[in-house]
Amino acid sequence: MEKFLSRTRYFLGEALQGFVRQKSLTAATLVSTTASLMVFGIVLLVTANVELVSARLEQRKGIVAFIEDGVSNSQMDFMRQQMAAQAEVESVAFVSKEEALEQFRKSLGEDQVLDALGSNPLPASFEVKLKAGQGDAEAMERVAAFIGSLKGIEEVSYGGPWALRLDRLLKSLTVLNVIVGAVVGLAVAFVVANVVRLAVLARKEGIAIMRVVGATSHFVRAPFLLEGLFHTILSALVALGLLYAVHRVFTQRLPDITFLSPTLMGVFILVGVGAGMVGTFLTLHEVLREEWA
Amino acid sequence: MEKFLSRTRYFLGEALQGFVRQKSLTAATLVSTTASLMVFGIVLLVTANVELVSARLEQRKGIVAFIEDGVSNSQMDFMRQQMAAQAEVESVAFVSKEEALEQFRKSLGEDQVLDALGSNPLPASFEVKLKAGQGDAEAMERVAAFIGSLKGIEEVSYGGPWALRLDRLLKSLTVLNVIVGAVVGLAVAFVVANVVRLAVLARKEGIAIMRVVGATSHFVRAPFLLEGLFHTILSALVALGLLYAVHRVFTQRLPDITFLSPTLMGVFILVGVGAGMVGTFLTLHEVLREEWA
Amino acid sequence: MIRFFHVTKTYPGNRVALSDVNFQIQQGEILFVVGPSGAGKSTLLKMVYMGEMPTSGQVVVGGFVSNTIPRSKIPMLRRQVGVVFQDFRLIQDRTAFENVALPLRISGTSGGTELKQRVMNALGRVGLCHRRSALPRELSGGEQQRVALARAIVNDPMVLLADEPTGNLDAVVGDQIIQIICDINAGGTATIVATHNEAVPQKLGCRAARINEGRLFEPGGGPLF
Amino acid sequence: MIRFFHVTKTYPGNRVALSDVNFQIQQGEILFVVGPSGAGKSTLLKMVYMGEMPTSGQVVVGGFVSNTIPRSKIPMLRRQVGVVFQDFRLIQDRTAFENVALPLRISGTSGGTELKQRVMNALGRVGLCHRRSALPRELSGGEQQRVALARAIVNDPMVLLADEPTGNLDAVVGDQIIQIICDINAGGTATIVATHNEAVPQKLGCRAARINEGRLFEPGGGPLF
Ligand SMILES: Nc1ncnc2c1ncn2[C@@H]1O[C@H](COP(=O)(O)OP(=O)(O)OP(=O)(O)O)[C@@H](O)[C@H]1O
Ligand SMILES: Nc1ncnc2c1ncn2[C@@H]1O[C@H](COP(=O)(O)OP(=O)(O)OP(=O)(O)O)[C@@H](O)[C@H]1O
Ligand SMILES: [Mg+2]
Ligand SMILES: [Mg+2]
Repeated sequence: MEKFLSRTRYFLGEALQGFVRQKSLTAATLVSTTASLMVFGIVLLVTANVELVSARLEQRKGIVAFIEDGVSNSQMDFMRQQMAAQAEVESVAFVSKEEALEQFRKSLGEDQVLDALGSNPLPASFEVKLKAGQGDAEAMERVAAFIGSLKGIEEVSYGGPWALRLDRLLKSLTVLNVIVGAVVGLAVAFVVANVVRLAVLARKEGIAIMRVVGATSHFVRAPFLLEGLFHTILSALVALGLLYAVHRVFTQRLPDITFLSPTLMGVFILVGVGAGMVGTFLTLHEVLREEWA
Repeated sequence: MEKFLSRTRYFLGEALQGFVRQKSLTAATLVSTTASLMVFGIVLLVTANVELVSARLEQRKGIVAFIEDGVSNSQMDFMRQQMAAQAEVESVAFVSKEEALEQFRKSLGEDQVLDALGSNPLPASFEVKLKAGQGDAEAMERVAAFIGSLKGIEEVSYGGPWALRLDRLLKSLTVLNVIVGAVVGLAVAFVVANVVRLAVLARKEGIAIMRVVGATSHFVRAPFLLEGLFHTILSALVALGLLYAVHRVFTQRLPDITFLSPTLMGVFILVGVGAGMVGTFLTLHEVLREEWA
Repeated sequence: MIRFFHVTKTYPGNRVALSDVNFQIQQGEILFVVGPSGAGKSTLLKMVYMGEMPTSGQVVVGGFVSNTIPRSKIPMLRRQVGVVFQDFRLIQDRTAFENVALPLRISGTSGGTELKQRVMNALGRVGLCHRRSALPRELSGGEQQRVALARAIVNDPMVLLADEPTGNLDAVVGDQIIQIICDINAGGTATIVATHNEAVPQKLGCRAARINEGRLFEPGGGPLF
Repeated sequence: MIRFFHVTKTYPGNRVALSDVNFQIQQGEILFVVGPSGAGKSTLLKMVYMGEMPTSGQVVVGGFVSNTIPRSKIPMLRRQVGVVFQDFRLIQDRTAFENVALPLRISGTSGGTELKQRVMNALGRVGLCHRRSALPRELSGGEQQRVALARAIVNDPMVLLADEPTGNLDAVVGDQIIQIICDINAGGTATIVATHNEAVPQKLGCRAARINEGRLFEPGGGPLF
């Protein structure tokens, strides 16, 4: 155990040394990787917020089917059964003309105007709730169309067009995420690869000597891997911090804006750190291959 | 002379060696610098074409002042003197009602309709030409306003609004050029600096030995300067070639599009090569400063 | 422990550095290889830690056989072989202490305090405890050579190879160094010392082999083994 | 040509490497500096090519004075001083030929064909013409040392410094090398040879100074000069 600790401490020390030695290089690396990651982070932030809006809409998602006047009770029961039989439907609630009027009255706050109307102009309706997870825009559209085709239904109202648009936006945002993520990942990999290459070159003779004294290639690589990891983790953290600052600035105007969900945060860190590590691995593989075998 | 040649050959050989040795690095450098330069090149290409349009417009730039009917000859002479006295004005030509009709007729191609009019509806006019170089939109506007204020002028017509818009576009394009040029320059400088840094690191001990054997810092630097120069010049040339290819693709649809003017080509090469050289110089200064004094 | 069996080494360009070399060293034995510049001494030592492989023939060191050893096993071999290189091969940006500590860090056999003790012990044997914090360039040539020896012995290797270990040392310090090598050898380490100085083995009365143009001879006999 | 005047050199950490060293060498003279490991031999040579500056006192080499020389003039001094470094200092990725050619390229005194001639001439003197295309790592230790000597003499320097130039050479080649150095010296080059081997100057009957713990003594006299 003590041995393991001492060895880890050694590798960490080695890596830190390279990290600290070439300050201007480390700074340049940090700036480039952080800048790239920020771009990605902002795209993710937009995605997170569209997702949020979409989720809220989902909660409220429901279909209201207004019933023609003078439909018989048995006909209504039949309609209700038909709706409830749809796979996507969770529940169907009946709202009578009177209840509708009462609700409307409440929402207006005891206004007198309505009483002046004499007769009740509001239709009875069914409020249809869809099952969670079945709530995507297309399913809703399908169910709404079915309900609209039932005899005795006057009109169907639902959040469809909006939800559809949002769903499409989300899909193209996902594509954008993948593209931007890939490009940013490439950039990060390239920059980190480069700093690792420099670190290796700066210790060329040292590596050759280690090899000849019996170091395995793992022993030689470990400090450089750590150094690459330092660079990427630092960049990811700084970018995340900056992103949070950007988020804070926005929330002062639009208090509803959310930060990255844990999942998106994970994606962000994965892309940043993953790309950095890939860059590190490939470079070490290239640079340490034969010359100092 | 032979000595000079042999020395130059030596430096070139040294530089080429570094250039060729690390192929993957050279390729990565070339790709990044070329990509950056292409962005700049395309902005310049747009500028060149707007400039061309503007220049053509400029050639046609002139002011036509229509004269009220019934203005006396002496009054006309006075007006003409007033116009010609303006600093920006090159020449003033008188077009009589008859000449105007004749021109109009010619432009219509011997049409009969005009004859049917009975009287000549076209006014006499002055055609005012501005001096070359005084032709910017604001000067024209000023002269036109002055002419319009003369007694006996019915109306003034000139290409003002269009020219003004174009001039503004050109100005903001110039600003854009400067900004993009600066950003691209920075990117190129950074990338080239980096490859030079790698080259120096790879020859660390060799440099120390040269120093101790009596090499001046110029002697040590020369091959690295050349290596940086190779990278930048190659990038600039490849970018220029690609730019020309892009231009050719466009001219197949819009045959009027021009390539970079010699001046803009100069700017392009200056930014690319200049930035690369600055990056090279600064890095060499940093890396070769003390350690191997 | 070490056995060369018809070993021939030809470098690119048809340069024969060793030709049909045969010898054998048991645990606790010492062999001096004496010969002029370019005779093949360093090449012979390189064969032992498998820095070069024979063009033909076979080298056996401990359980490792040159013909069959996979590349990934070479580090294991080298950890049991201490080498004083002719050009020292110290890491330039590490202190003397860290250079000597390297084999311990590589084999990972000791924790912090034990490591310190062993390194200081090795530096003490070559008389350089007080220079432990110096970088190689702050050491004189002979001091570097002694640090290299300390690194070679810090790990109690099974095999010790010393290439011209007194080339940069005056007679007094040189004799001390040879004495240290003999002590290590007496502890059971198979040892080969390459030197151009014939006086060294003569003085000690040790087994010595002469090498010339790649051929190894034991004086008073035909080719060895 | 070379004159040390009360030269003291203290390295960081209060390590006195030279203390009050005085001596003088005229054109065509040769001085052997003999002393044990760590005595200050290499430090003394470093002072001559101004790789280190005295802590106090003055070094004069040709027209260059250590106290007043501007940094930018040091390369001019070094071009007139040939040095065989104790650790050779050959550029690892250049052939022997290119390493020897380096001083000519630096001073730019000769065109292509003349350069070739002079390099081959120098390599010939140390007996290594046939190894001209070898990289340093393809040369034996002694061969590298001889390449280093070739590089030191290729430029007909005014001053030749040799630090342990026979440390890696057997008696026969070592004597040849010393002979070459003496020949160069006879041509008018002021020469200093540092070595731990007292036999070398004795055999030649040359002027020798003993150095110990930074103090220089001429045998059969008090401190030199
Ligand atoms: N990597 C190599 N490639 C080509 N030739 C080599 C290589 N290494 C050594 N040689 C040649 O092989 C011969 C023997 O070299 P080696 O280093 O074994 O000599 P040595 O006995 O150690 O000499 P020294 O006492 O000068 O160090 C020399 O002629 C040398 O030039
Ligand atoms: N750059 C330096 N920093 C600190 N101490 C140094 C430095 N260079 C040399 N020394 C010390 O100064 C002393 C003299 O060193 P020098 O290299 O001159 O010895 P030397 O006579 O050449 O010995 P050797 O025969 O072993 O090469 C030594 O104790 C050495 O450790
Ligand atoms: Mg050797
Ligand atoms: Mg020395």
